[in-house]
Amino acid sequence: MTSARPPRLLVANRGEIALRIFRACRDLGIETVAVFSDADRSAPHVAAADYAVRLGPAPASESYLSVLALLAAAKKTSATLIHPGYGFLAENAGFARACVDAGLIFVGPTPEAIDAMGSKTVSRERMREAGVPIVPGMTTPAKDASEIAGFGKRAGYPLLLKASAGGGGKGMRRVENESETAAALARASSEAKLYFGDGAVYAEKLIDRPRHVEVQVVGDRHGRIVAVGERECSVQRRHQKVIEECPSPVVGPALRARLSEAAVAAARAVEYTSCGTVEFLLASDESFYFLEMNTRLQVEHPVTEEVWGVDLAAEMIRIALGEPLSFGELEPRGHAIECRIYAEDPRRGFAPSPGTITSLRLPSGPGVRNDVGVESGSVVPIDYDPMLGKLIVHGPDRPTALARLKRALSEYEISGVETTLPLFRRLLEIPEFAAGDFDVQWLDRRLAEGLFQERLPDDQEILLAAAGAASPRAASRTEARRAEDASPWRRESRRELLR
Amino acid sequence: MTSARPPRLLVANRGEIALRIFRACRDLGIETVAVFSDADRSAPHVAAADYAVRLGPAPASESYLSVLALLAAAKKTSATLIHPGYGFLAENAGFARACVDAGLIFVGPTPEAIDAMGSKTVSRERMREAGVPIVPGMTTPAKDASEIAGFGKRAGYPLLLKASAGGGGKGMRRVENESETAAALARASSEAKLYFGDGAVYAEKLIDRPRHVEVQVVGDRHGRIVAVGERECSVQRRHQKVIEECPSPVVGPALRARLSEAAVAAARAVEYTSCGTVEFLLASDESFYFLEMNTRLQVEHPVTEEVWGVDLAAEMIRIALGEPLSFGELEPRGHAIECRIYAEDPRRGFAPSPGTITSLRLPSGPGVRNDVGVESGSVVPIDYDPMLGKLIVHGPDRPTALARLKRALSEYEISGVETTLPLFRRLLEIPEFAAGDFDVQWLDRRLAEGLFQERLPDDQEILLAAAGAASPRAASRTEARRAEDASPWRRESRRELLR
Amino acid sequence: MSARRIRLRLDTRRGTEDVLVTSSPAGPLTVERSGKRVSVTVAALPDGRLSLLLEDGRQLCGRIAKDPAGRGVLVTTRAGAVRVAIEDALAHRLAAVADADDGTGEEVHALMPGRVLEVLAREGDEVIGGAVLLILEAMKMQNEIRATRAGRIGRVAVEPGQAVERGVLLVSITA
Amino acid sequence: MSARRIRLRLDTRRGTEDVLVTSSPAGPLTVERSGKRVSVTVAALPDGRLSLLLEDGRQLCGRIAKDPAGRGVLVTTRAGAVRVAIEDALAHRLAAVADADDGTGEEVHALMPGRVLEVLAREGDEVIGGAVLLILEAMKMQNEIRATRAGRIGRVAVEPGQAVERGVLLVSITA
Repeated sequence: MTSARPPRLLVANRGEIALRIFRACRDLGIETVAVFSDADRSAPHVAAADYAVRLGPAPASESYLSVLALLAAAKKTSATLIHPGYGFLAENAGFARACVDAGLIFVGPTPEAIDAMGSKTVSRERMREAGVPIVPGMTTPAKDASEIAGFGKRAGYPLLLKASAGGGGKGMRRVENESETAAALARASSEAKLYFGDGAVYAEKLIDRPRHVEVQVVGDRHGRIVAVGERECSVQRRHQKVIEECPSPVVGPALRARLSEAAVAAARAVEYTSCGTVEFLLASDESFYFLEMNTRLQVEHPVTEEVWGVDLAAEMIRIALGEPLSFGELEPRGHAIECRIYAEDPRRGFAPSPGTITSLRLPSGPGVRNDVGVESGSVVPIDYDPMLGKLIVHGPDRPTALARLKRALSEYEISGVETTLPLFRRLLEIPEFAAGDFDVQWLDRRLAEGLFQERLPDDQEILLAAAGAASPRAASRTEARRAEDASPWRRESRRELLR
Repeated sequence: MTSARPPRLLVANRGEIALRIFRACRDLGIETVAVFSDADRSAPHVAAADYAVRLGPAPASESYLSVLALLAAAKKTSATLIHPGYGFLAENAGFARACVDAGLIFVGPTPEAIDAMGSKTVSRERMREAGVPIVPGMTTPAKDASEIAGFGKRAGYPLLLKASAGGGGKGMRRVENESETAAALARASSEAKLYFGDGAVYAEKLIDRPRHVEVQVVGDRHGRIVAVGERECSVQRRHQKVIEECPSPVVGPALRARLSEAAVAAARAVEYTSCGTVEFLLASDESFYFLEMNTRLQVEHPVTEEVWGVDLAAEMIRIALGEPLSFGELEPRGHAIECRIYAEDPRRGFAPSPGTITSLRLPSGPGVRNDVGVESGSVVPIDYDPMLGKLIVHGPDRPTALARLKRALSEYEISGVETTLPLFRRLLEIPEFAAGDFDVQWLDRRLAEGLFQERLPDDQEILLAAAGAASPRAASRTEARRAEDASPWRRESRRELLR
Repeated sequence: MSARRIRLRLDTRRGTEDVLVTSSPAGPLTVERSGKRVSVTVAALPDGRLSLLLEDGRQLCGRIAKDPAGRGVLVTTRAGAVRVAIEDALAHRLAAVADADDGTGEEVHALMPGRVLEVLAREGDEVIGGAVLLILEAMKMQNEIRATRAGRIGRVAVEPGQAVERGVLLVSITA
Repeated sequence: MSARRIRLRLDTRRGTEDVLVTSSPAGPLTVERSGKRVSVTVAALPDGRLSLLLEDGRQLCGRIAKDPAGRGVLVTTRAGAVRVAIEDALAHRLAAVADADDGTGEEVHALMPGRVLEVLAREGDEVIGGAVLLILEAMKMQNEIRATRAGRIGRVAVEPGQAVERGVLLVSITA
């Protein structure tokens, strides 16, 4: 199965996931190829790779989403493997097929599996056949609003409109009653068209205040498919995951076995290979329903790695090279929590906050893992998803993991751009979060009630401000110099000089 | 057992171990007190603490070794607990007693246990009584050279002279035959006097090319003592540990059980409480002999934490507060390796390399833990042990851990001072090290044979040099500015300004 | 050198407060706020943060930077970043410091228009880094203009009472 | 602006080698060593390291700093730090750059005695950061003296053929 040339892997992505996959390559002794847009020439993922090829200008459509540019980069550097990461082309069956046709080993599932699971309606049908419990829903995209209303009568409101070709909360609309169907359908399909280039939308029964629990599955090309525990992903803002945990605080061994069995059945239904995630809605009565399958490595895979002791990125590469799964029976140990650090401003509705990171201090010590795609001085471009990286903490149990998260957040500093760090510090003060008592709408409800207020300075902070003011020489000069040092304009002049 | 006041812990130490213990305190919600000498005012451990008290000028004898100054600091900040870390006063029974007499909770073993294990001869006697196998040796410090010669006749050469009151390789002398005894005794006792204030020296049989394997023990104040696996510490330079691993590559379950049993017996013989380490010499025939017991938390404790999933620093604090052990049956998982990063120049006989760290880039990602006591810009003083911190990697098995160590070392950069990083990169290229095939003298032998040669630049490095030369503007200007920024003199002027 | 007193205006939700900071190059800073006096010694950390030691042994550590969004400063500590509206604090205090031509001394110029209250530097003096060179009054605030490094006073280009424009040379120092 | 060629002397165990570096502000650098030509585009990373892209797509990243211990430079890459004895490389190239008084422009002075070969900067010109101002010959080496930031040429204090002493002002640039 392995091609003659020495394995060299191109990551068709950027930021922290590119670095994550490069680290797995280095552990396996595989050479790495980075790709970059003009906005990312000086980004950490380029500096970390053995090879690097420019894709095009900043816009994703002309760089990270350009299949032609990616395949040309693979050809130029004689890459033998290509890994899509997550987002961008990660769940694009066409891209997977194009890679295979170009003689590359696609590190991920087969195009067929991506296709099957890519369409919400097709995947639900496969799940129905495989006996995996699914949320009552339309099996084909809605032709018009009346079709949705008909379904609503049968399954009962509220309903949820979802983009057939999408995921991650985009193109979703809640429908409380029949009168809302028309407007909701229009909005949902236009958003779906925007994000996924496919306006098809379908309706399904909405389960109120469910938890989002997903199961990690791994399949090799020798027919072995295993489940590697679940992840709790209910803390979401507008359907976007904010904090993920492993294990889920409400899943015991029996429920874990049932969830895992369903997840493996789901994967087997599409002969799934590589890493994937089967997402379920878990109701309070421990009934669960198939939501969707992500045919990619998830952002939150590290919490599974910390608890189950596996390297999922390396596993994907081994599988792509034709090797059987590298692990036998696995035992979970301890509890892990991940915070997604976005360059978004919690005080301005989480608006993106691009700019230059003037100082970056990462936490370290026991139980702390940093998967971060930026460095001090990095410019956060406006063109892409604003995730800077992830903080992952691990401890023998959930209370210790929460205490370590509080400690790690106290060591974390990102200046120059606004981030979601203050939101995590705030969440740790909320009893419901500490008790793990939340559902997928919990964070949106609490944010609407004003969970996140900008703090007022306390006496100690005022004292620091006064001391700083009294010695501007020290504080501001280093600040001014660093800012001048790191200012894009100054670096531009240097780059200009060096081009 | 817990005192009425809120627990507040003073660490009578500096650098990475102070930060390590502060992190455990923060996880337990305990306030922290740092102490510092004039050389350490701007050190990271001071900035990390809730309280900080100046001990005195730079020399250790007037600061970190000054019992009076330490107790005064505890009094000033109403500290309730005091943790000695390692080195400095960590195995000084007098200090432990002084703390207890001052109404402080000493986070460590009882003064009696420290005393018993502090003297090599007394401890060996206790071990003999407890049935713990010991290396044939003199039971009382040698009065004179002839007494050593007598022992040599009985036990057979070669012999090893050791300081009764010391450890860590200081005050040790090899005696090949009877004619060397007088000179060796003189040298050993003067060195012992210097390091431990006690010139007493004793002789023991030297076991050739043994491995140094030590067992972690933890005892609470309710009589429970457990062993938490072994650590392989054979890679040493002049008796100083350089790299430690858990588990030992040559210890299987049966040998582990025998070692653990002996270690617990050793601890029980002195009713040991808190964390301790029982060191053994392991011969190739799997016979092992008690070497000494370290009545402190060891530098290399993190490799045990990563494999056995415990927080030893936090456990010490819980025990000191009277709580029972917080863990039940433990299972080891995977393999961990630690490198001690010293500010020493491998090209100049590992001479200390004090100075200012102009840039510090730490590795991160899966399986990487940093316990580091310095930051970019930190000044490394000449006054103390030159250890900057430790890199700890962890993986499902030893080969993966070694691959991750190679990857982490490729991400590690410390500029401004020479360090032992190049030695670790070199060791990973040596087949014997990769196979775990070494003994306590292995590294000294290989270094003597020229293991560590300064590398010549390869074509890529020459290309980088040329590019750097052609654009001095970019490289050297930031370099010059950063050096000027971080120069002690410039910061001195700022500190002067702010005093 | 005598102690310097600086008055800062702190804008809190409950209105403005005066904060009086007295600093002497040798001793600690004293900060007075609504009657309460706190004495603080300040150390600059290599990465630009400040570490404060209070008399009761408490240690505070944080980064103080101009608030890009508004007036006042952004204080970043373990608890995260918070805006502290200290008005007219940093704005005046900045006197641009130009490295002298051979990169060792420095030329100190006024960044704001103001009036020279007092001149301490005398040509030929040896000064340590941070020594106060002169007192410049701008916007009703006393501002200490300090040397950033040790050196010898070259030219003292202004005298007491003289009004100065932005950019004018105040003092030059050679290494 | 025409391409610039710089000759560097590389000291290797097998003797000295000449390394010819041709740089044009717009295009890539070409580095010639014992007959082999390599074309490289260079990007400065925020933390001062350089990232080189070779024509075959290979990427090299490292920090290049003056070697405190000896002559030449210290190159730090993934493989660690290594000494590269490029003689008279950095020593000449450095012209001290002084920030102009108001902290925006800059004054460029000679750091080494030498002779002005060619003057490209004309008073009043608008220049981008990194633009070559003049060519200074020192120790038989051509040295391009560049602007570190964009600005307008103020004074051009030297003409072709003129010998200059250490510290003398060459060109001043205002923002």
